[in-house]
Amino acid sequence: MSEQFEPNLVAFVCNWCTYAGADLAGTSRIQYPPNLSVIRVMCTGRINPLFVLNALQQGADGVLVSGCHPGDCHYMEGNYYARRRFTLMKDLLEYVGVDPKRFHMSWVSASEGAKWKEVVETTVNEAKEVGPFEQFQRNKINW
Amino acid sequence: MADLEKLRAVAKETVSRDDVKYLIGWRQGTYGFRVSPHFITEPEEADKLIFSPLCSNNLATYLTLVEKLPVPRGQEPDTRKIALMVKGCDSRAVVQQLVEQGIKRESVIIIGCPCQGVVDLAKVEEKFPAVLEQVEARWDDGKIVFKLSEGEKAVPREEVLADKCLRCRYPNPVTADTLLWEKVEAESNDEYADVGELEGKAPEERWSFWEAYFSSCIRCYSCRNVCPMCYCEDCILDRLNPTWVNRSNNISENTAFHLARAFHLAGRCIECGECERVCPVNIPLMKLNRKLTKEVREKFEYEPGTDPDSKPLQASYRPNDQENFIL
Amino acid sequence: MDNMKLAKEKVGDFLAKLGKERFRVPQETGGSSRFAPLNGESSVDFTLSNTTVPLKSLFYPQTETLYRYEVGETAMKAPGEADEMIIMGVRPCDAKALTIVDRLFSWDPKDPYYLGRREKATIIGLACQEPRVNCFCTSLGGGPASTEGLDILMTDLGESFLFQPLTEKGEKICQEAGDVLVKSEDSDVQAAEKVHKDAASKIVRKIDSEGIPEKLPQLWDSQIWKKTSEPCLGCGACTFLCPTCHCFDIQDEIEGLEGRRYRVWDSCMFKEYTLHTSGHNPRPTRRERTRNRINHKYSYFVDKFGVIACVGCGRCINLCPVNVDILNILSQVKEAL
Amino acid sequence: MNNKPKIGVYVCHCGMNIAKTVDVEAVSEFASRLPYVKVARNYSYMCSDPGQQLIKEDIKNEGLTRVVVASCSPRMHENTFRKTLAAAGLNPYYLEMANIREHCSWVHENREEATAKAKKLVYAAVAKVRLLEPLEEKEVEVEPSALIVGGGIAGIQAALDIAAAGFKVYMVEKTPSVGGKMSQLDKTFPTLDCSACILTPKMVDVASHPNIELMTYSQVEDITGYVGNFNVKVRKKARYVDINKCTGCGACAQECRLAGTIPSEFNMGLGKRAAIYLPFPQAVPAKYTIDKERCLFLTRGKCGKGPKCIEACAAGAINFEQQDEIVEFKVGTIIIATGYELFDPAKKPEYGYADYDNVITGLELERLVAASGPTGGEIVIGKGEKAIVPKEVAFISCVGSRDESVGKPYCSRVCCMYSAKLAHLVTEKLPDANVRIYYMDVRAFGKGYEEFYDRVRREGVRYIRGNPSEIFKRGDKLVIKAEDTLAGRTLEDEVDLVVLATGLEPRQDAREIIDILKLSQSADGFYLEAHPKLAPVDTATDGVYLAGCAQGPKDIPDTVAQAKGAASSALILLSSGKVKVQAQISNINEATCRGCGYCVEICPFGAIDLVEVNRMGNIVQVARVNEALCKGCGACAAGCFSGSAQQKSFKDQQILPQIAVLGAMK
Amino acid sequence: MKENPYQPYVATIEDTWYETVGDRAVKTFKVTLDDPEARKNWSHRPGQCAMVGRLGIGESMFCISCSPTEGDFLRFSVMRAGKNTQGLHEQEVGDKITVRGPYGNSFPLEDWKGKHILTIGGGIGQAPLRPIVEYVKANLDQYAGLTMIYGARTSGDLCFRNEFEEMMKRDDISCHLTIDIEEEGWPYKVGFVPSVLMEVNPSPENTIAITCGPPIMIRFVLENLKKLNFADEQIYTTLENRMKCGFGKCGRCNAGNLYVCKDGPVFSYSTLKNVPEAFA
Ligand SMILES: Cc1cc2nc3c(=O)[nH]c(=O)nc-3n(C[C@H](O)[C@H](O)[C@H](O)COP(=O)(O)OP(=O)(O)OC[C@H]3O[C@@H](n4cnc5c(N)ncnc54)[C@H](O)[C@@H]3O)c2cc1C
Ligand SMILES: Cc1cc2nc3c(=O)[nH]c(=O)nc-3n(C[C@H](O)[C@H](O)[C@H](O)COP(=O)(O)OP(=O)(O)OC[C@H]3O[C@@H](n4cnc5c(N)ncnc54)[C@H](O)[C@@H]3O)c2cc1C
Ligand code: SF4
Ligand code: SF4
Ligand code: SF4
Ligand code: SF4
Ligand code: SF4
Ligand code: SF4
Repeated sequence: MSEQFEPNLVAFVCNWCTYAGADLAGTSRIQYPPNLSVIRVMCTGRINPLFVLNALQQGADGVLVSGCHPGDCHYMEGNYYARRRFTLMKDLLEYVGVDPKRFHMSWVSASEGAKWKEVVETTVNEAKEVGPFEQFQRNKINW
Repeated sequence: MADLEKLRAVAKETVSRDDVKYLIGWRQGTYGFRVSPHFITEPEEADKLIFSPLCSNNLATYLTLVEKLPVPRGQEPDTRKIALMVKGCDSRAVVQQLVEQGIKRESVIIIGCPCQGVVDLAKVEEKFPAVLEQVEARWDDGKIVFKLSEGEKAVPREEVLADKCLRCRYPNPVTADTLLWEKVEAESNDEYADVGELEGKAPEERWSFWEAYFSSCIRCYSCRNVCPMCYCEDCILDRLNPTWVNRSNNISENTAFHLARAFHLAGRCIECGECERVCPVNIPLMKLNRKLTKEVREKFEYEPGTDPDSKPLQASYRPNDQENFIL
Repeated sequence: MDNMKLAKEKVGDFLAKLGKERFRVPQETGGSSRFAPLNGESSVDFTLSNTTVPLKSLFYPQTETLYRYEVGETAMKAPGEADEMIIMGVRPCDAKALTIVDRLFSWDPKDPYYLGRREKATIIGLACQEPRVNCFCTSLGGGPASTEGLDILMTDLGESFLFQPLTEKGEKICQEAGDVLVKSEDSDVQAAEKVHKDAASKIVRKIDSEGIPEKLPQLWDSQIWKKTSEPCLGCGACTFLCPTCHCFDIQDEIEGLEGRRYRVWDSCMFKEYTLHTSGHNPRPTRRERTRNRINHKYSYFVDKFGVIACVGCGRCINLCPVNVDILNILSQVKEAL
Repeated sequence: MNNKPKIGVYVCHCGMNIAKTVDVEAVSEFASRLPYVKVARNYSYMCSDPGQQLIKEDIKNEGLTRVVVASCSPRMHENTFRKTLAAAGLNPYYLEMANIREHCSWVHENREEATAKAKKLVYAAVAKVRLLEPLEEKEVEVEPSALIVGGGIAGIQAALDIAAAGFKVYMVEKTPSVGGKMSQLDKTFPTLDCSACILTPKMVDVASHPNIELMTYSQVEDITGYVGNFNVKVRKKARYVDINKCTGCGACAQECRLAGTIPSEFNMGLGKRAAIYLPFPQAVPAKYTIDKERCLFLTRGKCGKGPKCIEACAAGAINFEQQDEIVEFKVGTIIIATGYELFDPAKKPEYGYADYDNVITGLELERLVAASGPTGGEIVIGKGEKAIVPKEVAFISCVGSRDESVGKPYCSRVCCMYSAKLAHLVTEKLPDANVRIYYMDVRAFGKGYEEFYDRVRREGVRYIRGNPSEIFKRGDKLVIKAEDTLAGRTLEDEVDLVVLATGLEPRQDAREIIDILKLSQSADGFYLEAHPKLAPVDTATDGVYLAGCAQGPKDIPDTVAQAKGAASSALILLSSGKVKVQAQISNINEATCRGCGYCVEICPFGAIDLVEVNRMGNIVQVARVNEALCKGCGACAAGCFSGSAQQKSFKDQQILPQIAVLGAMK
Repeated sequence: MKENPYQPYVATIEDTWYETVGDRAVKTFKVTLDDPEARKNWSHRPGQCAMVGRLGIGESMFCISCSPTEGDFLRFSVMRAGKNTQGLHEQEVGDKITVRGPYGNSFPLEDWKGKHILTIGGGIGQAPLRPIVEYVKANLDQYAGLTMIYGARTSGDLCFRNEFEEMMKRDDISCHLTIDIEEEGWPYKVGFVPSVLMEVNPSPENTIAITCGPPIMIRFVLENLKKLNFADEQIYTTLENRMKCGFGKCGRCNAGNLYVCKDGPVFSYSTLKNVPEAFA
């Protein structure tokens, strides 16, 4: 059992704040675990909450959604809509028994390279804690 | 209360109008305690209309379920009004449809039936199994009286009413063009005890609870089709391009179907309970929907279908919406 | 072969003797019931009336992989042979329904998936004692103790079950069971006959199907279809859960690097079912779809296969949320000139 | 046509920046085996000329139709490579970048892990790029004119600047005269210039400038269109006076049966006017207006034997038949300068504004001290016999500012200073008077403000730190109950006059403009700027700018500065004559749209409208995107349940394959 | 046919080209089955269809638009309409697709020997008619003649245009091309197919008319054929109801009691006129 479980995580982030924040982490050579891969969209407002379900179905052990702090949205309101949507999606997932450690949302601004690292670490560590996601992953289905 | 004569008279008058296409109400079903939606175009058909504790169907569904046939060239589309009988919960569906601009207010005539609660068929059929003859029912002072061949049977309402009615806070139509009789008093409150009970369980228990149900879903789409708020012409949940949910029936696709459906109804579900009622494999869908209604009410102070001037929950926000879960 | 008897306390032994893994029995999951493998130690509850999901799901599962492949490759691998099954506690109408569906699946070309399972299954029926309000099997040549499609008919005699083997397969099972089964007395058979008769007398809903197949085509433009379909929701409850409905869709699905082509139940009540890619739909509303459902069962199928594709199980009546009642439609058809 | 896509994948070494941690060789080898990939290469610097040349050549020689560049952040070089594609004749939006530097080689050390992640990111990009669609970058022409809503100092300044640059300006002012609040002020802090003296010439310029078309007593009814091409509809309300004929002589007002009976708005109700009136002597245009709510003839159909004004008017300008007139015109840009309103002190009943005549507001005092005011500049309270000249005068600041209890948590930014100014004017006019100011803090942040505050204190105005809790009458006097928080004692202060420094608040009718232009409001209710620091005069709607107190409380210097800023933004647009439209915008599939209007509500830019379309003979409602307004945030796409709204380049069908790859590759 | 009727053959695309362009472009594929054994055993007749697909995307029904007389290959002309057809359009020479079939009945070309053959097609509806044309062309001596009427909305929507233009040069075949509306440089007829039919005015004498195209066109062509005194038995058409299996199991293709996949797709009008759903 020497092999430690390495979770596979998918993040949806906005172009203007979090993506830029993650870029800053890069330019600052801040190191963080490689388990999380980013899908870039222009605004958190674009992130359809059903993406989270889909990512879990398709093999993600956890999902992160991240964007600009309230009031900082490049499009003014996108993150406010996202906040509502993901509040509900989070509640729903938790309610059916999906561990809340598998879904996170964060505000990471373009200047918060260090925060990005923290967020990634939290997301990765929590996913490690709860192990591989099996509840409704597609490849767990015996065809 | 439930003055059938008045109801039929109003219906007659309404369908006689030139600008009315048809009226939808309820009629006794073909057997037992069943009731069926009744579409009438001729005044004489109004004589079959009923309003009783058996009338669970939310007829607002039919406002959006109409399949529009192509109108031949040169012909005008039929834009006459549709008249609809509504209970309290049904009227909330109409209001929410209005909020979403799914229907236009001037295209419907709403006939309001203040309601003392409708029965849960499962509860009734357990008490009176194997009844073939058509049974009438009425409200009588805290009791529901069934007219069976062996005589009238009165049952305390708590024993047979649908759960949604036992906690109903909107027994009176929120909006109506005509109110058929006096309003009734609402239950005091809804504490979401059913949801709370499940929330109190461990995550694994919650999952095994839902897993059993989700895996038994046959994806007949009854729940979606009956829902007055699910009026997409082309629901993304059975669309193939792009595919959100595969057609195959298994725990993965079924769960995705259920969570997506529930999510699409967040802030829109008006708790008419129809989805749960129609599910042929008895999935407690309201337990899922109500989790979100509860959160919506607690976190966003929003109650769908109660205010025609409100903005849809998922199409609005407040800058200070709570966000304690955000990192 | 002789009729046999299984004492109720020996049901466990019977299962063990024949091998638990071979059995499929009625089971409740969530809020509904269906035939499923015995799970673990649980014994069988034969008091469940007809399962929500009909027997067909064992032979013709809702989702069935036709073949698998690797993404980018062209080799296709069909699933292996079907498992042997002993299905116990089947209600006669469901078994009869199989004989109806058999005709379709063995129509040229034969369906290897369905027929493969059919061949390897033995069906032990259980005569109904308490028919439900909407059962009308007797109107369609069936009955609470009908034997069509069964290998063994089992009747509940209180303390024990009477086993009446009907086919070679059935006899083989009885032999395999060895002394778990005992020979029955003549009185048992008489008792069973009484049970059967009593049950048949409890069936109240009826329809005289005589002449319906011929009449239906003449009622093509009848108001019946408009009126009876008005409340219909266009869902799949009546068809998915009908033991004789058999329509399906074929789709591809990819997961990671593996793909499969599978079939999955489809329903003629769905609007997409006949939708042409051009947007044209030959059955544009629920009226045409309801008409097709009834016609298919009571006319087209009769034309093609000589039987009505309905066994009178009453599921579609019980489960329709808006009381679209096939008997009501049929009686209107009868009445129409 | 959807031929089989041919993808080229280019993995950049970025010198050693990527190659050190990521096995670029392995990544490009991996990429070469991915579906639809025709070529996969790695190269030291993809962004260099030879790097770009590589891509261009492959596009030409290999017939590539899609390109993935795995290198640094798209925020860095997306444009570079888009241009590369375009130069090779490929649509620039057929590009997808995989960020294997900032998101990979720079943040991970383990070569194996970093290489594995880079492969994943490349695969995801390949999965998406295959489904990208060609997009068009459009430009629209800009109508060379501007609309300015509101004729206060903000609007006036902006109008003059734009007109001076040679563009046509339409100015719409709701009241009969331009000038706004500034015209009501006596002197202005901190320099104490006479407000009318500096404002009036500008008002006159506005009216006479050949490039400015002034529409007073007018209202914007509707605005449609988008940046560069707004269609404006203005209602010119009937004045019942032909302004071409009216000479402004005022004979009519003298004859009016209601002369001297109607409280004058300009004088804050302290003076009286007739039903036909000029708001104030310097009003521009100097044309009379009939108050249709009051005029006897218009309200009752009868005015004695006949309207006397008609007789009085030698020019024959009065016309009771006049109707509202709707004018329509096109503009390229819009400036909103609708100003503010003052907090209604009756909402704080403890100050007794509604009860006592000698509790007044700052603006009322402005009118009292003004030489042109109702008292000719004399500070007297009450009338006739009862009139008194106050001796004890108290100012109370922050009335309706910084006060959560009335929902006004913000600072109004001018009250401290105008209190100081008015206190100075009182001491100047009434040297014997004792003046004190109850305050919370004194905010004197502007140029010369602190000095002015010092001067006023030196002049003997007492500053008492503490908020009065109550004001009541005792005999002829008003008693202020307050706590002096510095001295730490409560006091009861008897005075003759209390002046409430009421705060600035958004106009009650602010929604009119919001509904027309779909502007946003900030929490305080003022119009929201696009960015508080970097785009303070812009709004979410392209081509619409803010100036003055419409955006938030400010003093005249700031108002004018902002107006000039707004004018300059508008001029950039007008003088460039063209504006680029976003390419990655949303689009709605009208065949599946259910007309629920969610997207319409959600769109922060008001870019979506519901329209009725004919669907096989049936009229149905569907949403439609105005391409020039959409900024491509995609919020509608995520909020659309039926999946009908989709953002180009970020469609569901383009994102789902990315998810599939990232999910499947462990 | 294979033992497992659901399992397709693998086929390779030999050649492919676009017939028309635009949103609903039609792309023709010429394919051969990979398995030589299968190739040998495969035999189809004009009018039959096959299920063509791509693994991972799905399969759809198409008529085999070539005649066996043309050689040892299959041709499909696929109009882009949705998921599967889009997937097919992405395929190019050398790519693999799946094919199963052939399904359905066929045109009774043997019985028609000695008769004059008249095809009336519209849009992609020419695909099922093409094999007849090819077959009759190859055996022209056995038929009394061949007349073709083919139309599309615009010249860009015409399939098989080159082939038609070749045929127009022959004097033993009568060939009429038409488009709905006037276009610059269009040398042939302008007008809807049913009116061109009247213009061509074919004699019903010893003639078989076969028509295929959009439902609305078929309706008017039938009317006009009646006007031209064609008897019901002289008129044939093919139906294209939605299909999933192709061999009578999946249920959806029925028009009344006819299973289009097994009883059709070729029907004579004398059969169809009694089937109320046939022209729904
Ligand atoms: C008592 C007091 C004293 C002050 N003293 C000073 C001082 O000494 N020095 C100083 O720098 N600042 C002072 N100020 C602040 C000063 O008044 C403002 O900074 C300035 O007036 C702001 O100008 P504006 O053009 O933005 O708004 P406004 O002056 O309010 O002008 C807005 C104009 O727009 C018009 N309008 C509104 N809505 C519409 C519409 N929908 N359509 C058409 N027209 C519309 C209005 O009628 C008005 O004419 C004082 C403020 C107060 C209250
Ligand atoms: C006998 C016959 C011959 C034909 N010949 C030709 C021909 O020669 N050339 C030609 O271009 N076309 C022909 N067609 C039409 C062709 O089959 C269709 O255009 C094609 O199937 C469209 O597939 P699609 O995936 O591109 O379309 P889509 O409409 O996108 O369908 C996507 C897939 O989903 C399925 N689907 C969608 N919704 C549902 C649902 N609710 N339930 C079940 N399945 C669903 C579809 O069947 C299909 O498999 C023929 C059809 C028939 C029946
Ligand atoms: S009604 Fe029940 S079985 Fe049908 S789709 Fe809904 S949950 Fe599933
Ligand atoms: S989700 Fe269920 S309870 Fe809610 S509105 Fe729809 S049918 Fe009614
Ligand atoms: S589930 Fe969603 S997409 Fe489907 S009908 Fe309901 S709201 Fe529309
Ligand atoms: S008849 Fe009833 S069960 Fe069948 S589709 Fe209609 S509503 Fe559903
Ligand atoms: S049609 Fe109804 S009654 Fe007949 S077999 Fe099917 S479900 Fe049973
Ligand atoms: S949200 Fe979607 S369905 Fe609703 S109006 Fe907008 S595009 Fe149409």
